Amino acid sequence: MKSIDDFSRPLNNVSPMERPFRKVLRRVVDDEIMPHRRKYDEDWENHEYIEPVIHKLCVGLGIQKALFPQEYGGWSLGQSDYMMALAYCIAEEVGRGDSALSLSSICSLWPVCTFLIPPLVNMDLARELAPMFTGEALCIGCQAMTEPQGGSDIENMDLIKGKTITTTARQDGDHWVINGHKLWPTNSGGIATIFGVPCTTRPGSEDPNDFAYIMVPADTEGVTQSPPYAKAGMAADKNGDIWFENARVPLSYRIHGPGKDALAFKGLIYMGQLGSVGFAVGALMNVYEILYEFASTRTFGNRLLKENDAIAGILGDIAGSIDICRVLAYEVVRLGDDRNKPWGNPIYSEETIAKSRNIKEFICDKAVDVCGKAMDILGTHGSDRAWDVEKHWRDLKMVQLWLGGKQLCQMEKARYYFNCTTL
Amino acid sequence: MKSIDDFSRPLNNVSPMERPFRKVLRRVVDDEIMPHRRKYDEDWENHEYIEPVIHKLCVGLGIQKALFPQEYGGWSLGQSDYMMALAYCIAEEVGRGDSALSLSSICSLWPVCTFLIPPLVNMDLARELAPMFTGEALCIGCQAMTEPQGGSDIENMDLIKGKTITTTARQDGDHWVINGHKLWPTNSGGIATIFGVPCTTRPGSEDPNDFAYIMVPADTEGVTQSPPYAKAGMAADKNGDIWFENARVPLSYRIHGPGKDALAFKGLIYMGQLGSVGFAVGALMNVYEILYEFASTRTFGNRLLKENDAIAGILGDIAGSIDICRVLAYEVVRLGDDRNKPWGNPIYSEETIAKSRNIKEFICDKAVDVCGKAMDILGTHGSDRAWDVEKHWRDLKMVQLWLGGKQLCQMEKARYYFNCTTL
Amino acid sequence: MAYDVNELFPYPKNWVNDETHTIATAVHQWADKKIINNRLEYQKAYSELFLERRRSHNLDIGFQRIIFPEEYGGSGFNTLEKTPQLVTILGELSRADAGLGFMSALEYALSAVAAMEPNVNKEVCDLIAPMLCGQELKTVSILMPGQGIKDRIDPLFMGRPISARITPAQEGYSLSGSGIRPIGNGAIADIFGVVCADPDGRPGIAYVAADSKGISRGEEIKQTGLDACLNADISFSNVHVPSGHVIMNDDAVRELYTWLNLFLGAVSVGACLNFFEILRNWADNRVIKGKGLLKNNPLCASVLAAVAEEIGLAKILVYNISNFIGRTEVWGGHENPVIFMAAQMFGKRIQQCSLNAINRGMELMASAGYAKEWHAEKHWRDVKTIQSVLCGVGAEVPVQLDIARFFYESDLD
Amino acid sequence: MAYDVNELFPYPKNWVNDETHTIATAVHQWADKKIINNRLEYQKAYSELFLERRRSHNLDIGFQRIIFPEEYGGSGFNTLEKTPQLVTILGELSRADAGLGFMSALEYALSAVAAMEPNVNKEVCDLIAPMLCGQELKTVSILMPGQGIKDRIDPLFMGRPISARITPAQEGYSLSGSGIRPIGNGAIADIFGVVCADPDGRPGIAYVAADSKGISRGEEIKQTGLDACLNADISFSNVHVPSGHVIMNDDAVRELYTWLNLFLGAVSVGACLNFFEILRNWADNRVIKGKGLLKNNPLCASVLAAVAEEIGLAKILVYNISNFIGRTEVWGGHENPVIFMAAQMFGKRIQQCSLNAINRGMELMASAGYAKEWHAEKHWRDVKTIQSVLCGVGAEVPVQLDIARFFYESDLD
Repeated sequence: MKSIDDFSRPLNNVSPMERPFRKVLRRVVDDEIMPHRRKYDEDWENHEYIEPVIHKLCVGLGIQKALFPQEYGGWSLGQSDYMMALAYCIAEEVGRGDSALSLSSICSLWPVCTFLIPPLVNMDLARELAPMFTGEALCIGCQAMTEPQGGSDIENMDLIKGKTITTTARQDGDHWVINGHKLWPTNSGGIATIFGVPCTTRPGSEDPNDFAYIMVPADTEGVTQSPPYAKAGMAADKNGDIWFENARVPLSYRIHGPGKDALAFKGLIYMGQLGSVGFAVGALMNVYEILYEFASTRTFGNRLLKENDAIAGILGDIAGSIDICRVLAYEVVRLGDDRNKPWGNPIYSEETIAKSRNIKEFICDKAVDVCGKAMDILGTHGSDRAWDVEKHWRDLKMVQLWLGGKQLCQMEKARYYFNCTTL
Repeated sequence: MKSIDDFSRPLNNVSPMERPFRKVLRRVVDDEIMPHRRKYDEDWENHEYIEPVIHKLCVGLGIQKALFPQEYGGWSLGQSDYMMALAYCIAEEVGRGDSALSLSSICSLWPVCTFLIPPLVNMDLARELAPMFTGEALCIGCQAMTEPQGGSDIENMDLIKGKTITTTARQDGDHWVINGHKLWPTNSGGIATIFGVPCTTRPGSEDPNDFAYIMVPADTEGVTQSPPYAKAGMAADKNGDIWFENARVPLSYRIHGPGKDALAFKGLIYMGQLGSVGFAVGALMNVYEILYEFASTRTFGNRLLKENDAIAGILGDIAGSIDICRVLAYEVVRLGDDRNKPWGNPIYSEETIAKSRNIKEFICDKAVDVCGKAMDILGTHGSDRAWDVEKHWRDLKMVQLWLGGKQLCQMEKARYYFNCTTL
Repeated sequence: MAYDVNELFPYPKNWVNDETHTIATAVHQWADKKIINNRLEYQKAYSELFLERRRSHNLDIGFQRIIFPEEYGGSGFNTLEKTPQLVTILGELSRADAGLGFMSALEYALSAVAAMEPNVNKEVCDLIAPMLCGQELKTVSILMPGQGIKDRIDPLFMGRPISARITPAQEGYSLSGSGIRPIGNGAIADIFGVVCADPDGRPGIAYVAADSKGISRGEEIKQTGLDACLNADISFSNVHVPSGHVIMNDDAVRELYTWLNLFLGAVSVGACLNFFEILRNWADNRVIKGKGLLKNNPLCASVLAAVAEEIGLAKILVYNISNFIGRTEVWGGHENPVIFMAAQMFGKRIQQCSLNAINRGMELMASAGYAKEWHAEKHWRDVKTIQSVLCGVGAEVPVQLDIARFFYESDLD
Repeated sequence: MAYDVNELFPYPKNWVNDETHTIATAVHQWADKKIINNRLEYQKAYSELFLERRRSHNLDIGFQRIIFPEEYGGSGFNTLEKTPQLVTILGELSRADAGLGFMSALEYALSAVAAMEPNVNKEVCDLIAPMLCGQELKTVSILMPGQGIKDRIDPLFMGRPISARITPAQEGYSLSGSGIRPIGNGAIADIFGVVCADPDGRPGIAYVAADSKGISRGEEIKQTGLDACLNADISFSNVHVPSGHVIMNDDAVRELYTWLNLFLGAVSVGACLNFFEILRNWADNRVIKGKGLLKNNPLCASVLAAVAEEIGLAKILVYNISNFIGRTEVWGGHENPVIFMAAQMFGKRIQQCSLNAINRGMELMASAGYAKEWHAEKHWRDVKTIQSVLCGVGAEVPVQLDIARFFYESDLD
């Protein structure tokens, strides 16, 4: 009897920590997410069922402190050669239950990746913010990127170079004064504890030195969050508007300073791809489980679906596609975890970003496709929420669209491989 | 300026031998294949241009002796943890110049893989056949698999269990007497020096113990080869009929004996997938080079093709697809090279075969697609043989179709992942 | 820039007469006024306004009765050459709300089998026409074959397991079957059309009033889309069906598939046309790369083009199916197997094209693609729901096997 | 089992009259007798027999002159409503050999721009009709825009670089341009149709006899397919062209694209129909898994179905384009931009469907798919060649930008 554990993993590159950690996560997902996830769609505004699981994952299992240095109560995961593998493993295992829960838990750490992954480390800021993330209270990070006018401009750093950013940071004595309007980030919609805010110290500038990334606690005066938006899926991830009106934070809340902020921000693009492929592959593995069950109990032509050669052909293609996605997802892991190896590149390198974007795009396209096809295999049960395939279909479409979407991926690949100069 | 060397390779798993060896191969391809390959199509019957290059690769570079034990004049490559990586590297580098040349050279060793890769080693047979393969004369191996009535039945061992094989081996004193008719194998059509012949000792049997794999030198009395067939492409690979009429070979030419022969033969399926992905990725890398040149010199709307966002989008997709194929091809390598690791599986294992089939199918589909799209990008030059893309398109279609083709891959995947029992 | 989305997408207009254009324009305007121009309001009070709009379209304007002969109080659209008209109306309605279109499509499909000349089935019409030509909203649900359960041997319709059975009983039949999933509307239906098999395994269609004794409904099913077309599994326990309410032949079941493919094709294309309007509006107003409209960027334009192409193709195919059905002088009637085959083959493609169109268009809309506010995602969910319920089980396989039977005489049962 | 491959694939027959059926049947029988039933012989002496068969079809039967008005000695198929007929003839011819079809398609396309009512261009007809209505085989080559070279600024036709230029000269124009690649037949053409631009960058079509002074041909090009349609790059060095032999307007170039898409669509579909026959024969006779015919295995049947579906779709689209063109009472003539758009959009899709069909069908034939003996691979190479020459450069992008211009008013130049 095959199971999801038969999909490929490059076992020569897997951390010894991974096996036990996967086990714990698998249990949490099976016991605490699977039985309730059908209620999540209606829970999008209140997070009555969702919030406790996020708490369990982030505080209970300790995800929220993972990146912080051990001396400040964390696990120093940023130093580890297996950091990306572990992050991926969380994304995948939790994503199997609910991509949005996985997203919400992991993205909570997204902003702090900018200063906790070597070589771009800011120990002072780590010390300052550690109490929020390493305590027993849930601390939700939110990387507040997109702006109303810009669409994916802000992810398109190589071309646009930040010149369309309208959120500003002005130095006033020993504070930064932030003004601007962000929307749509994961973990906004009222639940964020702290924001990472990409902004500019000189509006309209193309100089990377004018790009700033500043941490802004949500309870700072002048910071307002809207209620969450209604979406096609991903109920466990709240999204809304955030307004910064003369929000003042200490100068030390800027993560690094001119130049390095932009690099660190580019590194987040990689981290976003890594998470995305984890959510997608996790969900796909659940789709496989569901299909296995369905195809082994329903018939066409008085044969089990899986024993009809033509339907089996589709099932085989789906399983094969999932295995291919798994292999490729681990390539994204490798790109990141090799960052300190002689042959590796920093996560903000052109190569790492272009290649991980490529794989993310591939996996998401395939994932939407596979989920859609799986719905069709289920026929009149495919659109039935009780079978959960349609949930993954809705969720993964959103994973496909975020982070600048498909066209930006295409452009970045073209730029990388064909040395395009004007795109 | 990017080049084919910017496509992904898992550098943490690459042999130290690979870099210098790639360099040599690259030079042979650039100097001795690229300038002549447009003549190959018309050279399919005579191999006037083709034969010297095969000689150079097999004898000159020593490919033909690679698997034989060092004590008999070979390199003992079958023992190496990097065997598959090296085989892949040859397939890919030569495939960049001409898939069929790559095929012909590598397939020459295909039959001897059955008894030179641990744990299935037959040292006596190795000693006996070593003189043919390790000398200065070109020795062309040919694995004579397909039979007229069977189509892909013979590759479909798990279901058909060899019961449709009509080529028979009868023991007569200290000889095997072979009778049967095979067709289409690589390196037939008159050029084979020795055949590897899957056959049965009891026609109609489903018992793996009745399956035999016997080495038959081409100059054995009773062995006849037809002239080569005319095909859509792959001119450097001759294919024809082979008739065995009471062909007698010593008993020791059976590779192992009951049971193990069938296992060894299944291992060949893996080797075939490994070669296939190498030919395909190599050719794709050449397509990338050609596209790069074309898109950087031709215009649409008075912009270079690569500077038109929409065309660049397609170019980016193509390069991204090639990178994905490269990553996946190395997963096929890993599956084989991990065969002696604690977490690995023998190359004839169900897992290795199903997963490598899956990837081979994916890469071939993608390759045909990419080549076709590349032809369209070249427009009126796409079907022009002077640009060589159409050559790869024709060749890779054949790679896609061989080894049982797509439908068998789908079935094997379904059987593996869904435990189908009747397919 | 003002434009007419229907005129933009070409189709063989020579197949559609002036009367149709007049009706289409009326529905188009009704849709704009009642729904499309007030989408946020409509969304907020959805279930209530859905019912109200449905009433307006079906009763006030009278489309519920359109397909029935005039002697039943219908509008007499019961000839095959009216097919392009019905398609046009469904498309316009679905542009406003695919749920409204879906409900009408089911009603028209089930009614057409009984009411279309030359094979008007008087007894079935006597049952359903009074309900559908009356002054109350009535909902039709259809139970198609397609899904069997492990270890059970079912009668088959071209490979598709039939779960409902009829056995002869006094003056008619007794209908049984447990927990059968309709393609929609199960929870709210007034009339069920049930594909069933007799003891010899021959397939037929039973028309059953939902208040018949022995019918029970399972829990309401939450679905991906078509939020208002509430579905539920249906069980029949020895439900008495007069023999005149059962159409016992293969052709009738094939005809029902044909109408479903055609009408649901029209629904999906209608939804896509509104999606196109949303996308075009987005592309007309969105600035990218800090300069230039989205529609003027070649890469985005090529995606926009792909959307238009898929919709254009789907629309052409809808009208071509309706031509096969409507041109009886060329193709004969539903007894010609080419009509079933073409409806299945192109019907499946219409759903694929429709979903492709929305899927690709959403790429360009980023979060606006999945935010409820923009409505794109509703069309996406609705069309996907239609696509997946149409196929029974096994995705496109059942249809592909139909195609192989037709073109290659494959023996597949 | 005997069957008629044309009747198997449904299309709107009501668009095709009896005369067409008669002609089509004649060509069909000719194709079977002269080529299809003797494929191996035909293959062996290809270049010789190709010429002989071409002569038989074009001169003995007389299809070379078909499109010209009767006063020129033609058969008078120069009205737009004859479009479905021309398509039918090309399809039947290409079923035998896509190379024969391709040559006729180029001839018909270039001639149609000049000879079709209501816009008969007398001067151009005076040039080309005597050649094409005579008793010698004549070959037409067309040079479309589409490809520019780095660091050169070209006049553009909807984004497509135009390499040939005309400048006013005494009593006409002087045509120049170096190393331009025709879409086919360059090495053997008697007449060139050259899309060119005047000094103001306005596009037009120059009709030029191949023996005009100043024309030189490059080396013969080896190609993927269409082996007999020998191509070569063409250079024009101050070639004198009388002003009456140049049709100077955008619409004419658009019309030429339209005809090419339609006619080459018909060619590819014709090739596919023969591929279908080959495949069906294979599926009827091949045993797999040691038991059962290939066509009766569900997985293989689903691939067979995909092949039929792609061909069916391509065929429907060919006839729909021909309807747009032929129904002038509905769509007007070529000045209606919808016709160009639809021909491009569906024309591209026809080629994709055709190639998909063959690509997928080959999957089932294993080595018989690529062995020359089985002929499947010839159709595959021919169709791919047509597909790639149709697009200029940049794959489908030029067409997608046309579509975006039409549907979204994208500003893309």
